[in-house]
Amino acid sequence: MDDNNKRRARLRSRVRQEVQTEYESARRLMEARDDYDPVWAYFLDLLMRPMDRNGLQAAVGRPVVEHLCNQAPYELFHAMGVHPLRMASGCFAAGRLSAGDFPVLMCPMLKAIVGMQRLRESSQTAPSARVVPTTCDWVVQYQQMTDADPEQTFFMELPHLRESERGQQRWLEQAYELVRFLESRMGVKLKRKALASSVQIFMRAWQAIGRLIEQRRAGRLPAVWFMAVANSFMLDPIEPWTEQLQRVLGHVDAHPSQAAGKGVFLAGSPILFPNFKLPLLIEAAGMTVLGDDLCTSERIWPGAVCPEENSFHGLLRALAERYHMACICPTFADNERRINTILGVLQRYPVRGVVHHVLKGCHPFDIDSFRLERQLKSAGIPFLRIETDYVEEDNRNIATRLEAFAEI
Amino acid sequence: MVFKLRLIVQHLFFVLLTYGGRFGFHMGFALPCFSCPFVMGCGGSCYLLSLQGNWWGLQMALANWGTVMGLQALYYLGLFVLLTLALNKFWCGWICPFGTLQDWFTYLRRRLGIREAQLSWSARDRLKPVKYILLAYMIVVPLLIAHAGLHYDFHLPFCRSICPAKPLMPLFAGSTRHLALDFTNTVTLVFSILSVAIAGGMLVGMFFKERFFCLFCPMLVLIHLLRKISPVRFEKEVGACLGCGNCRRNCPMDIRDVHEQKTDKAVLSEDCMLCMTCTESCPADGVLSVRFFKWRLFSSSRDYVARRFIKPHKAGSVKVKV
Amino acid sequence: MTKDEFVLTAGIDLGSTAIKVVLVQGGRMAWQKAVPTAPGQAGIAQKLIGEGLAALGQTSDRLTATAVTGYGKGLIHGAGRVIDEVSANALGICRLSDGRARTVINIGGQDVKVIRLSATGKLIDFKMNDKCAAGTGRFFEAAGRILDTPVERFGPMGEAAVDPVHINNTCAVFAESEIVSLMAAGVATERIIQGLHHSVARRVASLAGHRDLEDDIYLDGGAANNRGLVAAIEDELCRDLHVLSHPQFTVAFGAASAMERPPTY
Amino acid sequence: MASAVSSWAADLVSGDCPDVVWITCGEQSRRTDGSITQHYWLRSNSENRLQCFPDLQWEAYYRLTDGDGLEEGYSRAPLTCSGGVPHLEINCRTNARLELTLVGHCGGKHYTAQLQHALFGKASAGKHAPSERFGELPAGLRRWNLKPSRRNTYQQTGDTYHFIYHGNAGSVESVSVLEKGRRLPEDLSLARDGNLVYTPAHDPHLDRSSPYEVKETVLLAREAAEGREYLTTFTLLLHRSYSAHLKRLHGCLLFAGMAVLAAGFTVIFKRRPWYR
Repeated sequence: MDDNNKRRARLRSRVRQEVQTEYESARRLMEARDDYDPVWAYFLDLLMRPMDRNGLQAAVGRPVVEHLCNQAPYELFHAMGVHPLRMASGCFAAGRLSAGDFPVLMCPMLKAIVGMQRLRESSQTAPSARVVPTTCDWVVQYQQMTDADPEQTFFMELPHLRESERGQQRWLEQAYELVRFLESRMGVKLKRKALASSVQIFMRAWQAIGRLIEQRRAGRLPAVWFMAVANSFMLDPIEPWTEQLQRVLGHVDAHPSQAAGKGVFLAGSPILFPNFKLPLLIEAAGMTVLGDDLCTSERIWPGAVCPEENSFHGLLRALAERYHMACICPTFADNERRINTILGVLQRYPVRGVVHHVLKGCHPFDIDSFRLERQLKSAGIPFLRIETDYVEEDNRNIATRLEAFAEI
Repeated sequence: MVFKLRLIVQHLFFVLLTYGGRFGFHMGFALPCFSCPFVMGCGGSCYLLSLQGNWWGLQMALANWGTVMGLQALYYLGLFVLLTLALNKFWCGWICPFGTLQDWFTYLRRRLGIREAQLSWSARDRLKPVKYILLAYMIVVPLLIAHAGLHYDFHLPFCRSICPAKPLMPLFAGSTRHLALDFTNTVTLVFSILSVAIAGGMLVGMFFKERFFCLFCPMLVLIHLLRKISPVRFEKEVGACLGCGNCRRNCPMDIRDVHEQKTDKAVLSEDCMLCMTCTESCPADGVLSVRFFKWRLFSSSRDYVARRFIKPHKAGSVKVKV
Repeated sequence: MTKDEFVLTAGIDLGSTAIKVVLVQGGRMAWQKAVPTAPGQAGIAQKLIGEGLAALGQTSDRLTATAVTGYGKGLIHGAGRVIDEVSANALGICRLSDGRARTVINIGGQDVKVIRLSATGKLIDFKMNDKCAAGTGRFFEAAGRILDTPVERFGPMGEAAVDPVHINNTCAVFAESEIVSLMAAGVATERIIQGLHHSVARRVASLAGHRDLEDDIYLDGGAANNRGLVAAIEDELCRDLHVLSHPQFTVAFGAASAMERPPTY
Repeated sequence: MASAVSSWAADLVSGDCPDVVWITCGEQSRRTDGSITQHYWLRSNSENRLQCFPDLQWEAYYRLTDGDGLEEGYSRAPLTCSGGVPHLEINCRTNARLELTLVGHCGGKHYTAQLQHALFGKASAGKHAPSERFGELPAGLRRWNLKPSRRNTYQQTGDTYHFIYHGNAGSVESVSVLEKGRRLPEDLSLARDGNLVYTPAHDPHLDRSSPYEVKETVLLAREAAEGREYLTTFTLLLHRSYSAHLKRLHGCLLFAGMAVLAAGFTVIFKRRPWYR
């Protein structure tokens, strides 16, 4: 038996090495850009953190709770003195650890997540809790896939019909359940005043991000840097992160980069560090991504938490509805409004096409892209669907298509 | 800040319409808001009184419509239509003193941190036709009195038996007369029992549910009838709506149409009172906008929401729609 | 147009399987040649251009400009213009078909492209197969090796075949094993070849889809020389296809003729 | 006045004179300029009809007091005879309180009939023009003087009215209250100095009718002196009480009870059973 373990240990150490190099090379790629500036260094450091969870726990100084899709309100975690770590990762090398247990044609992000999970499990203390909103069918399998301890995992049953009273009410109950779960796990009572101040803190972050999005829409900020900032969200305590964001705003105001070529809107499956393949290819093809609705980029902050009243229930209701109703994840049954964001951006900014990124095996976004394609083409907007995964082998093919798309 | 301006306007008109008469200020007898004429020295009289009134309202016999009094009735109707065309639902959200009274109860409840009593969607929809029934009641009874010989004591049916403003507003002028039960005869007794009981229930309703009476207010119907020809427009840019639901949750009247509207522009529904709370809490730029002729009075913007809901840099509770 | 008479431009298409060079004079293909890809594409291209000029009896200074396109376009530096092959294809087919083409299906070495273009040759929309190289030039090379008949003879043999055998595998790897089993079963080579054509045709038809194929459909790229394949695709698409004289050089021709038109963006 | 009116004896034998005579209100009409004209009739309780004489021995004095102060003297109103019954009409341009006094005698009986009435003229401008200005009432006239108070302009049952009897109170035989000519069982006593406090009782019939319904209650004082009999009547136009029947305590209790009931219902039922 032990040689089996030895073999597995050797595989794990090699994969850790490969993951290390993949993160390093991605970081060097970002640093090698001509518009690199020390102000971005903070975010690139953060982006390296998912590898060593202890590092993150030390930096954050709070118990870390892992979570997957971002429908679980961050403010709740923050108000209870807990730090949510987004397990999502775009590391191809980590996928090799979990490749054996999964079909070939499967969402590469989830393979990467499970891989990183196994990497972390071996070397560092296991997380004290894990919160998983039940978005798509694979995320739902997460606990069984990683045969994690069911006690530690809390599934937030996401109602897939949002504009119904039952759906909203059940999601509010899930929010109450999440509070109860975290209280029982962390032994911390959630108080109204703490929740109110957390909402304030995150609203300040939302405001700063809002200004960054405006800079990006005006073409003064390359998409890759915006995604670096977005991906580093919640990899550091929120206050220093927001302050650093203010500095970035100052930097972008001071010397903005000129938007080259055709404005494009990037939609579809999440794009995660270290795999910024598609945005880089789009940039290489002479287009600038002026806006996106990726749930790891702009869509982390879709709306604003505007509580109608100050009571505990009022705050929780505002949070539950904002994270539930404003999300455009295609796993929702009534998702007609997803195109609204795109049309909204198209009306106001020089965006002349939509590139829809689909991770191979990510069926919700794939199927949704056809509906979106029909709607956009009927509105006369050029549309290009790129179905790819975390490997580099089809770069040429994608580059050709992007260059051709730039012509339309 | 729009809601600050609204608070100022509301309280200015509360004083004017409740105590204006003592200083000679009177806005006439056809106001499209609940400025209750039973308040001694009120600054203007709610049109519902003129509508039901026997001298210049529906209760006047058909014969008199040709005479001076008939002209007076048409004068009041014309004045009401003019005032409604000018300000449409602003009368409800910004001027109505009874609305301001209800808002005080809501501020009090929020200050105490008590949760609002939520109506389920079906319950809310079941309440919608009530105001039409009240309007019909208010129109039919005076006609019966005038033409079918109904006893005169049924006069002013809505005011004397339903409207909670009649018992509550005069309290601000120091008169508790309308809180008393009138044992003159059975009709006045039943009317006064109904009036006081409804006022008691409304008082609590106002405390737990924001703008509770406005759900049943027939004035909404009258103003809503003139929405097509009124210059006030409340529009939604359907293409840019994120669907985040802030407008539905923050609406005092729990209106769902603004949130659910996905096709056409006009979203001024029958219950809306143009308090613009939804427009103030909409984080998407330019989605909801209120227009008067071609001028845009106010439209939603992300910066406004940021300024409104984020307290300047000191810890403490959320700066909420106070 | 006297001015056009004397303008001589060169178009280089560095494809995945072949390097194609075209010399264009007066809007016409004056000279064209294709050689299999080999390392040092830049040198090969220059040599081919020199050969072409010699064939036309022109000197190199008459060559006003060269344009580069295709997968390897990044390898040649100092070329007049770099154009992506989809736009080049669209422009090329438009000029060669005198503006009649609305849709062009390009079966290249590694990919299959379905391109829709406007009357002026401007790109409207396009579809490409993703990573899988089924139904492309590579597929025919592999089949040729197994059937040990050169790819050039696929056309006539396919046309001659009477009742093609049904090959349901389009994947190049599995198709090989299927071909071997058919040969073992003694099926005539012609029937296997036409069966291959039909399976490729099905693959192209599914990619192209039937809805948005506007008329005057053209087929180009190296595989277009293969008459059997053209017949199979026409049969699958239930639409008639036009094939020009030198289908393999359309993209290079489009790149060369793009020199006269200012860049679009 | 279509109602039956007791007739007046043809000749002047004191026996035929009616026992009691009082003023009653006729209909009210609004002129085009907004002022109103109120008609008044004289009525008597005895069966012989009250006949107008060829030379009317009745004089009518009236005074209109409108919002801005007392009008000095009394004016004379022309008394006409229509339908065999003495009749007069007063025109009032603004909101004013009318004090009407009719004096007459028949045989040995001297009658004084008085009335106070609130008239709401809405004329656009100008004061009401007195028909004929006349100084004070004739001296020594037996009459009731109702102490004016803001509450009495709208006479209603249940209010207290303070009368002062001008005449020698000593020889007043009786003071009684009449309704439609019939004597009510109450007997009032006149104080030495002529003061009388009278509180009309609530009338269930009046309460059941409309608030504008008027019940005419006549206060009669009989006085016999030097062989003559003085009959002084004062007509009270009583409406149903405006605020006597109000019970504020019951109202407030009901109000509070409903509030508590509603609060209980809301807290228990209407606030969704959430986890917290």
